[in-house]
This record gives sequence, structure tokens and C-alpha cells, in this order.
Amino acid sequence: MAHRWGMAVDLDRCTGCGACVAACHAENNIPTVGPDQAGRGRAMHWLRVERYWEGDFPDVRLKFRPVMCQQCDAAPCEPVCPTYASHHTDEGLNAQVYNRCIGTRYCANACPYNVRFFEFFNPQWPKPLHLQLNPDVSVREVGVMEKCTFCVQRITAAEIDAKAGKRELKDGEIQTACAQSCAARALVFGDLNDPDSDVSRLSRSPRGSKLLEDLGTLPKVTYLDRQTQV
Amino acid sequence: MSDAPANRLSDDLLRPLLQTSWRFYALVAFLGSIVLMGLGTWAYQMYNGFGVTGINNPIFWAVYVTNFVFWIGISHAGMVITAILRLVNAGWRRPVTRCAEAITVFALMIGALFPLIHLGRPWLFFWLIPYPSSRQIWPNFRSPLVWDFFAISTYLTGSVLFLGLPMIPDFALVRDRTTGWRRRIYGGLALGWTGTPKQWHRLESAMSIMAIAILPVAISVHTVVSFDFSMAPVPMWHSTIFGPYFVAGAIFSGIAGLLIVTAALRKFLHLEEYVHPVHIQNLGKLLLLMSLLWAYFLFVERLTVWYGNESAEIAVLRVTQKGSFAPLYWTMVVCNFVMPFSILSLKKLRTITGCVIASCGVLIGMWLERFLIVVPSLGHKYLPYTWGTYRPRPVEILITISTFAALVLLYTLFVKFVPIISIWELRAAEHPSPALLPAAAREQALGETQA
Amino acid sequence: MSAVYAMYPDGDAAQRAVDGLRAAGFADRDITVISAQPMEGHEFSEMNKATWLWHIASAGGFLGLCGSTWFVQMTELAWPLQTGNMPIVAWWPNLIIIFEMTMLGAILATVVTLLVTAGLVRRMPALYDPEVSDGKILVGVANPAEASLPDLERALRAGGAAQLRRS
Amino acid sequence: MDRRDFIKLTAITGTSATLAGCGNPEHQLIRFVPDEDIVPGIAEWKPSVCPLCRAGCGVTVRVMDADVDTVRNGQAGVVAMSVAKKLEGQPAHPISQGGLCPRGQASIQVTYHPDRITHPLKRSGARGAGEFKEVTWDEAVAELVGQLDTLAAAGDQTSLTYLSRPRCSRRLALAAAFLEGFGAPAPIGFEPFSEDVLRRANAISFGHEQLPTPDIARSRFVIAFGADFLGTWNSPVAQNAAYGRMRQGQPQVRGKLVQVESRMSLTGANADEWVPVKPGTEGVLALGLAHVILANKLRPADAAGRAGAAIDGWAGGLADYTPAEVETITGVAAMRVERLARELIDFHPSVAIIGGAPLAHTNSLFHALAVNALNGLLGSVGEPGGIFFTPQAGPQPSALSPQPFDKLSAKVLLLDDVNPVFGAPKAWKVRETLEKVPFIASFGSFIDDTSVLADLILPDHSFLESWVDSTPESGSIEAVTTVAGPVMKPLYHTRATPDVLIELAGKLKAPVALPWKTAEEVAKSQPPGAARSSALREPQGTPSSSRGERLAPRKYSEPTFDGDAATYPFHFLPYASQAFADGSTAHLPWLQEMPDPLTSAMWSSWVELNPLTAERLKIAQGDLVDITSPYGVVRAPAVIFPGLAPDVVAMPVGQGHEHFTRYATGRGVNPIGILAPATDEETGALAWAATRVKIARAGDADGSLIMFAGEMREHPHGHETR
Repeated sequence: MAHRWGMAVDLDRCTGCGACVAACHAENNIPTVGPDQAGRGRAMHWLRVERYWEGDFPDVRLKFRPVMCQQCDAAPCEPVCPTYASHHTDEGLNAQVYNRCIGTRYCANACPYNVRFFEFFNPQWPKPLHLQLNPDVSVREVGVMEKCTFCVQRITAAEIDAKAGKRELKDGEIQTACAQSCAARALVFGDLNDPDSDVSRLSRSPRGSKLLEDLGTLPKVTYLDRQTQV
Repeated sequence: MSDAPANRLSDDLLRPLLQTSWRFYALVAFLGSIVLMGLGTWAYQMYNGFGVTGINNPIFWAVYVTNFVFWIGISHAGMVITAILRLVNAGWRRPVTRCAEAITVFALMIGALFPLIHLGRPWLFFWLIPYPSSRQIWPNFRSPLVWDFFAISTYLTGSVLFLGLPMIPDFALVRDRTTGWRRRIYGGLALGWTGTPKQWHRLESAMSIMAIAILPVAISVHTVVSFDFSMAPVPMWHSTIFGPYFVAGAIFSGIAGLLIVTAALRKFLHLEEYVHPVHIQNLGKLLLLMSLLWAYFLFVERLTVWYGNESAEIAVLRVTQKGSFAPLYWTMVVCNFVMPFSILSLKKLRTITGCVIASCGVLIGMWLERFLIVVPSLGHKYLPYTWGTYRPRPVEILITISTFAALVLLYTLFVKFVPIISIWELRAAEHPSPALLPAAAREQALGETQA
Repeated sequence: MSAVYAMYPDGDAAQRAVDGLRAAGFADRDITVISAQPMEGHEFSEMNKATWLWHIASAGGFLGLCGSTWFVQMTELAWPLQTGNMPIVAWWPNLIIIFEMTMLGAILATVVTLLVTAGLVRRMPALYDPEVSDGKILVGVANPAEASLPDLERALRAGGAAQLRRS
Repeated sequence: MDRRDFIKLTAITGTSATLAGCGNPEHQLIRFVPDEDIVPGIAEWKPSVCPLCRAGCGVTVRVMDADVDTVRNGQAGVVAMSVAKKLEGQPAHPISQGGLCPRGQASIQVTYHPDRITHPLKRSGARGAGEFKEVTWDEAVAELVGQLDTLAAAGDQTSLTYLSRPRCSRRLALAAAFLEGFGAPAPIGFEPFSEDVLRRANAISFGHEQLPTPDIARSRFVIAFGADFLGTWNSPVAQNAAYGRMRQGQPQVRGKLVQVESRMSLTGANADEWVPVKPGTEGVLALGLAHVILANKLRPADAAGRAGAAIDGWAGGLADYTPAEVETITGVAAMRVERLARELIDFHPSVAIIGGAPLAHTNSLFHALAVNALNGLLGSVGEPGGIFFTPQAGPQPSALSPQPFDKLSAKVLLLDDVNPVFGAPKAWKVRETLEKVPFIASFGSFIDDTSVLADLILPDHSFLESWVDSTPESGSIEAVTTVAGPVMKPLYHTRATPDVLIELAGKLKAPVALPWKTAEEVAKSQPPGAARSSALREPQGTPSSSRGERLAPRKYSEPTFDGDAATYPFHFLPYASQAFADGSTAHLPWLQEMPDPLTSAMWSSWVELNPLTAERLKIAQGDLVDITSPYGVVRAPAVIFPGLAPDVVAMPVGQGHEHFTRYATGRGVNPIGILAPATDEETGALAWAATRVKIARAGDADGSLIMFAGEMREHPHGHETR
């Protein structure tokens, strides 16, 4: 049976520490754009932890929400791409083929979650920082759109390994970089087609909801509400 | 006798082709240098990367797309207006049709450039074209950008022919009036036109077929342009009204552009005798009509959003009308409605100058309108954490300026080599048999009295 | 080849000449009229009015319609890629392409037909006179039969021509 | 494979195949034979320990082959060697438990930092000018040996000072042994946010001079006094993991978190209840809670044992700390005190944690003791869901009280990964003192504010290139010792500092005998008693004899703040930032560009103001603000921060380095600079929260505040009329 990769984000566990953000940079060769570009709103964080203030001092609260590509089943970013650079794989992934991308940036406009990023310049890694680059992930050149891939390189590696070993993938065998580094275990990645996987179980939770659900994008990331104590 | 006027007419209209003043060369040199600067800037942008522009995350489209929509809008001057006027056979169209259609062709060429300029990797633009590539990947016909490609190429082909066919008899005229290399070139362009009744019939029926075919295409083009926005789930983009809204806006700005060009030609080519104030005033009336129509669309769009109170849309509404974009927004309202309306609705003010002033306002206003459609929405999508704003940077401004220069340049050259007023059509209107074209005749008369 | 013709100042004169020629037994297809603008309102301008242009244009449009309909399907099925939960062959978008191609078909058909049927894109015909550009109207007959020459000349003069010309 | 598969393949490879390097000059270089037989493209996983803080998280490092620029006998070229690619938490490790914090993730950039020191350096210019020339290791070591020999010859061995960052590794034991053998005083530890007060308090209350390990995972009610245990305090990764389990890991139970502080920390942001208090009164609230519990006979007074005995009036039921009294002192409503106290009992097991700002006042020891007493009263010490003390091995480095800095009499100073010039208030005149030291040698890998003063720099390996070990002081209930070998070969001509010390010891005229031959042996040698496992069940009787404890019970005394309230109306609260902690990671680009969790600021330093304060002073977000203390002024852009008391201004620590690589040098300002040299009355630890400041708008926004977020609220215009 084909896999359907999805994620569950337990906002009751998430502390907003930002480990996932750093882990994503480390895994996916995301360039640091530097202060000038960051000041122009060009910082690249495939995964960001949104924070929203609620109330005023002294009765003030903060809400954290990690937002990465929601890998929508009805992704608005896909059909608008004239070159099929953005399309749907049969494992439900929202593939972005960098070398097909001509940089219309239409997908980024169509994405309601603003999780797509654009290479405004050729990325720089002053030596020897380049030694850290992950050889499994392509380095994107100028003029290309990019976004969270659910660490597709890890998924394919594991699938190839399982295929070679003539075995089924175990739940939890594949972890995205963000999920792996999350100490509080707020991020859970897995196969939604496997009803017993952690991610399926969590996605069925009554606390679960999708981000901007009413837009009908059918995201594969489920957010489990933060609970409140009386 | 029709001899004298006929000759005078053709003499006047051929003068620009046959005599060249130093002013012409100066103008061409000036505009040419601006255009070259624009090209240089584009090269600079391609070499250094798109970061030299002001776009950022989340505002991935800005001035370039604004210009794209703006120029495509201007291009509606020619086709829609002349096609309609041809079909209703309004005589007063005759002096203005050709310069209108020329605007269409040139504005369209420039507009079609912008999708390329705004590509992240322009050197791969041909992946938009439906050709069997080595890996048999065709473009994605579900993408509005591909619709753009088809719509614009059809429209461009159509309008080039629509402009070109009626030029054949005039080329024949030039052929007969000139000698030497001019005779040879125009002889070639005339395609061996003589002027038998058969040819005239074929030409005229072809033109009416074209007029009927080009109208829906023109409308579809700007509808498709509006689809670029309304297909995306972006607050205040995702709107059913955008099709007609954009078409109306396009015709609106198109007429303004046409009006300015006509007035300019009239002044600089001394065509007072052929372009009468009434022609320009008629355009002015059309402009007034479109201004009202535009205001109506704006009202409908805004009211629906305001009343609907969908939080994301309200955020955009707020930032445009009360927030950082408010100055631009209210300038747009003044330029597109308040000013044209107050000038054009008063007969006293509806002079050529008045009309030109109003039109300039409309051009500014319509550019702003497109800018305000593109930018604030992108900056205020659903998740406020990702909100952002935008300032254009020199690169974008230079390229924008140079495209305006490019239009004027193309136009200057066009006027230099082609009779800007369709001579044979004027002649056809000159000695009508009483039974024919009452409308046209009356318009002419009206023009005379006012001139 | 040879031709006999005369230049006339206005439509009425030209009309008289044409009538004369007809009276002298010349068929419309032999008579050549050339004017610098369409001469609506004169009978002779109705010569060879019948045309298939409209039908041909529609045929062109139909061709474009069928062609593009096949094209969009073929390409979409050539590499069936899922995007945004849309069907592989998505008719709503395709209709836009099909519409544009239909119109393009019609336009091109029209223009081509015009060029062909109006006998354009060819060398200058023998029977022409630049004076036409001054607003005169040429009426004449190409390659008249020797026998008919007297009638021809009479007819042309009857139209009020000062002198006849030959080429 | 039909076309369909093919495009999918291109999709995958498109996202995962490496793009051909754009004009990479490496292609022209000579390729040397690989150092070792490595399988290209195959990843190996090797263990290591994150060095960035005392927590000692065990990590596994993904190692793969890569082309590394090297120089072989004078010839530049590339060689294929296996290098670290990515750090992950070690699932089996009791501290990291498979997770890692952002600083840990970024620690790999320490190794690959473009401005890392690659050779031993000798000062060539004036001191502090930052001009150095490369020397060979032999020269460098000889130089240092010479300096030490002269000391020895003059019989002045005590003038050798070893200044180090407090760490829980054997490296410190080696240093100690070396110094002892040489006849010099024991190594001195320095860190800006020192935890000495808490150690001392725990020694007094429980007989453990160390940091506690709160068992958050099994707790049903956690009340934290200023301790940002999810952000930077103590052992964040372990505490994050525990927090996750506390929230959703216990069947049918969701632990509650109450945070008591005057500036909302990352932990406060996650609290169910955030309780702002007047700075310097936290302990009063703790005793207020205890008062209610005692008054209602919910727990017996003697349950607190020694911890209670350390509080004045404990036996008498804390008459001075009635809820009403507490309300007047702390500003927390009496009703709320009552309720919280009852919840502490109802949601058993409950635990109180103290750390951070409360322990940075002039009366901070009192706060620590008060919270300890509360824990004792709750019976949470050594109980599941309470606090534990990780069995210890070996002594902690003695803390550095400010006085020695003034009269630091060292003639030879060794700096081991420590940056007091940045981390101490200007008023301490650390820089001036160090400039007077005749000879300074640094083992650091970077030129920072302090090592720029060094005469000699003997660059250490990065942690990935050397043997590492860690025996954390807290973070796990069981004793943990982690030892790991190098995961990759050194990139540069650096040397493991332990090896340098050992070589040094041998080369001296009067050699110092050390029990180890190599850094590897040092790391592997286990301290006596480290094997001792499982925490103690109850507080121990004997206080640690290291210091003479005055067992006289403490009572609340008003905290004193430097600067009078009239001229300096605001409490100044520097805090360890999530990205840079105490500033020691400010040179890592990933952390510079990581949006701050609460403000989303990147590459910046900023000052946080309560919205009302900002409105009153006409200060808008991004406007430049001058923060003036009696000891200096810093200028930073303002951030409107709702989670802050109106009479407090807060600033993140980390930016404002004068020297610290291309990424941190001259970026932002350092709030520590303007702190008053106030100290805790008893421990002498720096009271970094005891300074008052005044603030004034200094100018319009100049773009120095770089924010990632657009809006700070989810419905920015929620209730305004359209």
C-alpha cells in the first residue's frame, strides 16, 4: 500500500524553543542570508515557529505554532506552476523540482501559509562552512523557489533501504529533521495510511485541527490544540 | 471635385514619411538611450540575481506584474474601441483607428515582456511555450500563466494583422507617390494592391470578420490576466468580479492612452484638419463612461468585502484604505474618478486640454490601481506572522521608466514609416453618396462646426 | 499583353463607362475598375461581391477548436501529473486554451483567404495607373479582342474620358 | 519504467540530488590520496558530547566523506576525508534523550566556522589590537614553558592563574592536577549567569552544593520562580523532554505549570498561569505559599527539615508571610496566593524550581532558601515528581567572586574557553585588570573580547575533533558520564588542550608528574565514585564542608538596587537569550539568523518595553532607545513586549561583542556592560538583576532591528470597527 506521509504537531508539547528551525537549516542546506537580506524580509526558514500574543499585561499569554509546508492534498501552489516544478507525488508529497523551476513565484503567492521561499541570490557558504552541506539535498541556485520537503531525502533513503531488505517500513523509522531534534516530542512524523502509526493516532485526536482548514487545501499536518488548566 | 482634396489629404498625411527634421533624430536618440539603459538594468538584474529588486517574502510580485497588467490594459485602446466602432460603423473613428491599433500592438509587445523580466530564471522562459521538449514535458495548462501565453500570443497575432491589413492600400498609395528605394519597399509592402472593387470588398469583409473575432479575444486576454490573481486563494484576489473589473479597467486606461496619443499626434503632425476636436471629445465621453463604470466596479468590490467581513480580506481592505497604502489608494480614487468625472462631465471643461489632463490622471490612477491590487494582498495573507511590506528599488523603477520610453520610441518610428491616419478610409468617408453612412456624415458635420 | 483604359474623375463617370462597356457586350469579368478607395454607392462597385470568406473563417475557427481540443488532451495525458487535486484532463482550464486557438484559427483563415482571393502577394498587374492614387478611377479592359476595340473605345469615351490610354 | 515513474524520480532527485557546484575552484586543485579508506556517500554515525553548555547532551554525529582543502608539504589541494554533517540527540542518552536544542544543532558550525583559528598565534601588535602572527607549535609551547619556568625560578608559582568556563568534564580535573603539581591555585571558573547562589542554597538546605534536577516529567504541578528551564536554564533539553511528558505523556493527567517572574521567559510563555512579581520578592511568594499550607495544616512544618530550619520563623508558621503581607510585598493578590498554595497540595506531586533573575539580586540566597524550604514542605525532595540531586563525581570549580578580579595578581594567565571581558560588568574593570597581566595565553578557537588580549593563542581542537567527556551536575536522576572519541580528523593545525597541558607538564624545568599520557586517557579516566547511581531519598545531614555555612536562619530583606528610583525609574533585566545563552554562541550564523522565540528578532539586540511604558515615552517598535545606568549607557532598538511589567525593561544578552568573528563583531550592544557591580550579600555572586536604569527615546528606527514576524497578534485589529 502506498504511503501517505503526514505530521502531527502537539501544541501542548511545543515550547517554541526553535530547535526544529536550526535542525531544518542543518539538514536541508538552507542558506543564512545575513543581516542585510534578513532585514529586507528574505530570511529563509522552511519551518518557522509563529508566536502570537494574547491579552495584555498582566493577563498575557503567548501562543506558539510551528508552521512548515502543510503538504496539502489540494495544494493551491501546484496547479499554478506552468512547468510542473510543483506537483503532487503519489505518496502525497508536495514535490518541488528545483531544476524545473523558472521562478515565476506564482506558487508562493498561491500558498496561503507562506511557507515557500525564493533564492534571491546564489547562496554563499564561506569555507569551510560548506563542509557541513548535506550531500543528499541539492543546493538551490538563484531564482528558484524552495520549501519544506518533509525531508524527502530521508524518506527515499529509508524506502530504498527497506526495499533492499525486502521489509516493510516501521513506524517511526523515518523522522524528519525537525521531529528528530524536538526534545519535547511535539512533532510526530509518519504514514497516515497506517492506521496504527503514531501520527495517525494523533491526527484522530479530538484536539486535532488543520491550519486554515476552511480554505479546503486538505493539509496533511494536524495541529493538536494546547490545553488549558483551570 | 474630389481631385484637390484627395491630393491635399494624401500630401498632408504623407508629409511625415517624406520629410525628416533633426527633431526626429534627436527624439529617437533620446528615447533609444533610455531604452538601452532599461535593457542594461535588466541584464544587471539577471547577472546579480533577483535580489536587486525590492520584492521579498511574502511580496513576491510587485512593480513588474503591475506594469504587465498596466500595459496589457493600455493595449485595449486599439482593438476594443476600433473594433466596436468599425462594427457600428461610426464615421468619426476613421482618423483615430490606426493610431489606436498601433498603441495596441506596441503596448502588447511591451506588456508581454514583463512576464519574462519578472522570471527568477528568465533564460528558461521557453519552458512556458508548448513545444515537445527533449523529455516530452509540456507546459501545465492548468496554470493561468500558460493561459496568459496563449491569450497574449493570439491577441498579438490578431492585432498585428488587424493593424496591418488596412495599411496595404495606403502602402500602395505611398508606392505610387514615391520613387527609388521608398517605392521599392512600399511596393513590396503593398503586396501588389491595385484597388479593384473585388479587393475592396474582400478587404472590408475581412476587416469586419477580424473585428468580430478580435473583440472576444481582447476581452478574454484581460480576463485571463485577471485570472492570474483571482485563481489564487489570496485575500481580495480570489474574487469573481475580477474578470469584468479588469476588462473595464483596461478599456478605461486604454481610452486614456489613446486620447493622449491622438491629441499629441494632432499637435505635432499638424493633423488639426483630420482629427477634429469632436473626435477627442468623443473619446472624452467614452472615458467619462468608463470612469463611472470603474467607480461602480470599485464600489461593488469594496462593499462586498467590507460587508462580508472575512478577517483576512478586511485586513487587506484596512491596510489599503486606512493603513500604509492609504495615500496611494486615495490618489487612485481621485485620479480615476473624482478628477475625470468633474472635468469630463462639464461641457465647458471637456476641451482637448481638459480631456488630456483627465487622461493623464487616469493613467496614473490605473497604474496605482494595479499596484494596489498586487501588493497589499500579498503582504497581508492569512497568517499575520508572515505579513510584510514592500518598497520598489531603483532597478524596478528604471526598467519601468524605460518601457514608457520604449512605447514612445516604437510609436515615433511607426509614425515615421506609416501614414498614421488611414488615408483610404478617410477618402471613403469624404464623398459619400447621400444614402450612405448617415451617422458618419453627421459626425463629420458636427466636427466641422466645432473645429 | 495590352490593355485599353481611361481615367475618370469620379464615380458617376466611371459608372457611365462601365455601363457603356456592358452595353458594348463586355462581361463584368473582363472589365477592370480601379479606385483609390471603396466606391460604395456606385453600382460597379458591386462587381464580384460574392465571397466565401465568412464560411472559410468559420471553418478555420472549427479547425482551431478541434486541433486544440486534441492538443490539450494529448499533452496532459502524455505525462499525467497530479496537481492540486485536479483531474489530469481538466476541462475548465482547457476551455480557455481551446477558445483562444479557435479564434486564432478563424483570424488566420480569414487573412490567408483574403490574400489569396484578393489576388495579393503577386507581381504588379499590367493594368494599373499611379494616377489612381490622385483619386482618379480607372476603367478599362485587359487584352481586348481586336474586333471589339472600336466598341470598347466608344464606350470608354461615352464615360467622358478625355483620352484613352494603352499599356 | 514508464514516463510517469520517471517524472516522479526527477521530482525526488530534483529535491535530493546535489546540484553541480557553480564554478567551484576545488575542481582545479590537486587531489591527494584519501587519509583513510572511506566509502563515498555512505554515512556513519559516531557519538560525541555537545560542548556548548554544562548540560552535557550526548549527541550522535552523521559523518560522511567530503573534499577538504588542505596543504600537504606546501602544496594546496583537496583530500577526501570523513567530516561531520549533522548532530542529533542520542536516543539512549539520559540527558538529551534523542533531542537537541537549537544551540546544540548549531554547535557543528563551531568546527566549520570560517574565522576559526587554524594555527598557534603570537601577538605581533599592541595588546588588544588583534594583530597576531602564526607560529609553530614548538615555538608556542616553548614560549609558554619559558614563562612558567621563570615563575618557578622566582618561586612565584602562585602567580599562575587558570581561568576557565565551569564545565563538568575531566579536562578541568587535568588542569587542577597540573596547577596543583605546579604549585598554583586551583582553576577559577567564570560565567556571566553563575548558579553559585543556588548551589550554596542547596548546600545549606539539602547538603548538596550542586544544581537540582527537577523531575518535571512525573510532576503534576510545577511552579517555577524565574527559572527558564525550557530555554536556557540548567539542562534545557532534558527539561524540554520532561515538560513534553508532563503535558501529554502521563495517562489521564496533564501537569500544570505556573511561572513566577517579572519578564515573560520562554518557559513563562508556555505556563498555564503566569504570575508577575516585583523583582527581588520571589522568595516572599514562596514563603507565602508555605504560610498558607502551614496555616491550614495541609503539611506538617517539620516536613521541610533543614530546609525549613534555614528560614526565620518557619517553626512559628511564617507569621510574617501572610497572603495579605505577601500581596503588599510581591504584588500578587492574596486570593491567588491562597489558591496556588492549595493547588500545590491538591496536585501532588508538585515541585518548585528557582533560577535566573530571582538569584541575581542582593538578597538572592534568601529566595533560593525559601523555595528550597517550600520544596521540603511539599515533601518533593527526592520523591518522584520532585527534585533530585544527580550523584556527583569530583568538585565543581570554585566560583569567582568579584574581588579577586580587582586584585588578580596573576603574572601568567591561562584562558580556557572563557570570556570575562564580555561577561562581566564594565565596572569590574576586567579588561583593565587583564591588560596589566604580564603574560596571557588562550586555548580558545576564536578571537573574542578576552582572547584578543592574549600574547599567545594555542588553539584547541573543536569538540568533534577531540576526545570529549562530560559528567553533568544535573539534568538526570541517575549519574551520567559520557565519554566519546573524535568523530573526524582535525581540519587545522590545532591541538587538544589536554595534550598541550600534558606536554607542558613534561617540558617544564621542574616537570609536573601527571597520571595521564594523552587527552584520551584523561577523558577515559573515571572520577572516583562516579559509578554511584540513583539520587538520595532524603536530605542529608551534613553540609558540604567546602565553605563555612552560617546556619543562622534567613529572613526577607528588601533587595537593594543600584541607582535611585527617582533618577532611574526602571528595573533593568538582562536575560540569557535563547540563541546565544550568555553570548558564547553569538558567532554561529544559524543562531544569529534564528528568530528569537518571543520577539522573532534576528541578527539584532533590542530592548523590551511594556506597551504602556512605550506609549507613555512615545517610543514605537524599532525606535532607538538609550538605556542609562549609573555605570554607562547602551543604545538599542525598542521591541514592544506585552509580557513585561511596566516598571521593568529587559534586554537579551549575547550581542555586542567587540571581537568575535565576522558574524558577531560589533553587532548590537551588550547589556552586561552597564550593570552595577552589585553582588549577593552572602555568596558574593554577581547580582545582575539589581541595576536600575532610565530610558529615553534616542531616534527613529534605523533598521538595526531585524524582525522575522510581521504582526505580534493573530487578530491585529480584532475589535476595531471597520
